[in-house]
Amino acid sequence: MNYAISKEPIDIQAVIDKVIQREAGAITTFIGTVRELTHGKRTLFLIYEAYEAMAVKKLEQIGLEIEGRWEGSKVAITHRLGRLEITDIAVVIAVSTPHRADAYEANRYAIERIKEIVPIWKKEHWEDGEEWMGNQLETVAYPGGKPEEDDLVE
Amino acid sequence: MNYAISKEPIDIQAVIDKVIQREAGAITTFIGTVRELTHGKRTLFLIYEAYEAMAVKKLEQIGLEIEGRWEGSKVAITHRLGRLEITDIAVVIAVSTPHRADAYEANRYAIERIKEIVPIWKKEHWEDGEEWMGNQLETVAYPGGKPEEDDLVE
Amino acid sequence: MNKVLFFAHLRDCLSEEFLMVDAKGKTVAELKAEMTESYDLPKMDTVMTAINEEFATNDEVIQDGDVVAFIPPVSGG
Amino acid sequence: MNKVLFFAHLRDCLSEEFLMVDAKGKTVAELKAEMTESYDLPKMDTVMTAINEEFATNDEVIQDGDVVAFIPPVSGG
Repeated sequence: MNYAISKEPIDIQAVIDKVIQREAGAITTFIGTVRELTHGKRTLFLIYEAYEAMAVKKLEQIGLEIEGRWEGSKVAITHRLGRLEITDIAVVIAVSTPHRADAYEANRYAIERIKEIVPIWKKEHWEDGEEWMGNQLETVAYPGGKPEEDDLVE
Repeated sequence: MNYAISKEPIDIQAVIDKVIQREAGAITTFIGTVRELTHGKRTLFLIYEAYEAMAVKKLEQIGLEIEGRWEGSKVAITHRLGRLEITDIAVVIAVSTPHRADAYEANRYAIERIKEIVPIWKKEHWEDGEEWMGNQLETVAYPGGKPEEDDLVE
Repeated sequence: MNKVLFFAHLRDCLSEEFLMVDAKGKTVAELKAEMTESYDLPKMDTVMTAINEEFATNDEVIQDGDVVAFIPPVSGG
Repeated sequence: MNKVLFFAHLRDCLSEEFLMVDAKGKTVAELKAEMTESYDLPKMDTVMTAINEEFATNDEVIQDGDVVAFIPPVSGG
């Protein structure tokens, strides 16, 4: 299966292997990792949670959108769930295409769509609190200033 | 060393490992692979040759250009030499950055610069002949039509 | 009967992963309004709804047996 | 003396990877013109030159011991 949700660490090479094809001249991968600092605020760790069955369906949908839009492209995506430490890998997207410009564009499209339509949520844990990102609740005040969603969702 | 020329197959994970950093939220990789068909013409295999010492220096230069231009970026590049079969990996570029847009742009910059300034040459072998690509010699006629350089150099 | 699923901050508010509800014949908007009031759910105007794992519009009518899910703004990737 | 390196199609034309030449005091353009004529090298107008592993301009003067390389249009990646 080219689209997966994983509770174990993601094997990058295994995701790449799914998109190898004789017609491809280029493979791009996007590897989303847990960053320690955002606007000077220190993340301790993250928890990812998903509506798993629907998330896999939506990843598949994104792959179909790409294969329809970029001719000859092949896509594989794996997203991690559970607790992730700094530098751990949250998502791996691999896209192969005949020509390299498409491989970059299609890959970028995939990550932007994931952030729009795939039911996966991230809870950030800081020294002074925790919050589900993307929830826009503003129900919890963080003395250090609450990071903006746009800056965090990568 | 983050910049290398290799006569052995490239270990993608090893190149990625060189750019892992706590400040990074995104890692992109570009993997250039040997494509079988270009404008319907069938490639059998490729030979890559380099001016090795200078090639490593120029890869380093590209890395420095990127690290100067995209703040917080880290770069690693390995290019393969010798005989490569269809789907074999010719080059792996890994770039990590705090934010994802930069990781795509900086990576794309690296491959374009490699095609401009790094002294590495590719000899294409087809069923009906062979040619150093990029040489613009037009000294050898190919009945099937000679592929354009722009379409091949990926 | 209908299984209604909650995620992220909604799950934390409810302290439940799902509820069993009879939502047959109700629109998505009606069920959402009822739930918001009954359980004092915050910022439901930013929450999308899925029926049987596909996004649904506010005027879609829920059938018996449909699995409904409330989807807060996502933050994967 | 100077080592002069050839690559790709130039290496094939010469059947040599390098030549030892006394190019001291000559400009890059002068050496290139001499080589082109002596060995009947094709399309040298598209070929760049490096001195000691750095690209050099046509008017740069070669010193004794410099390693010169003729760099056909590259095709890596």
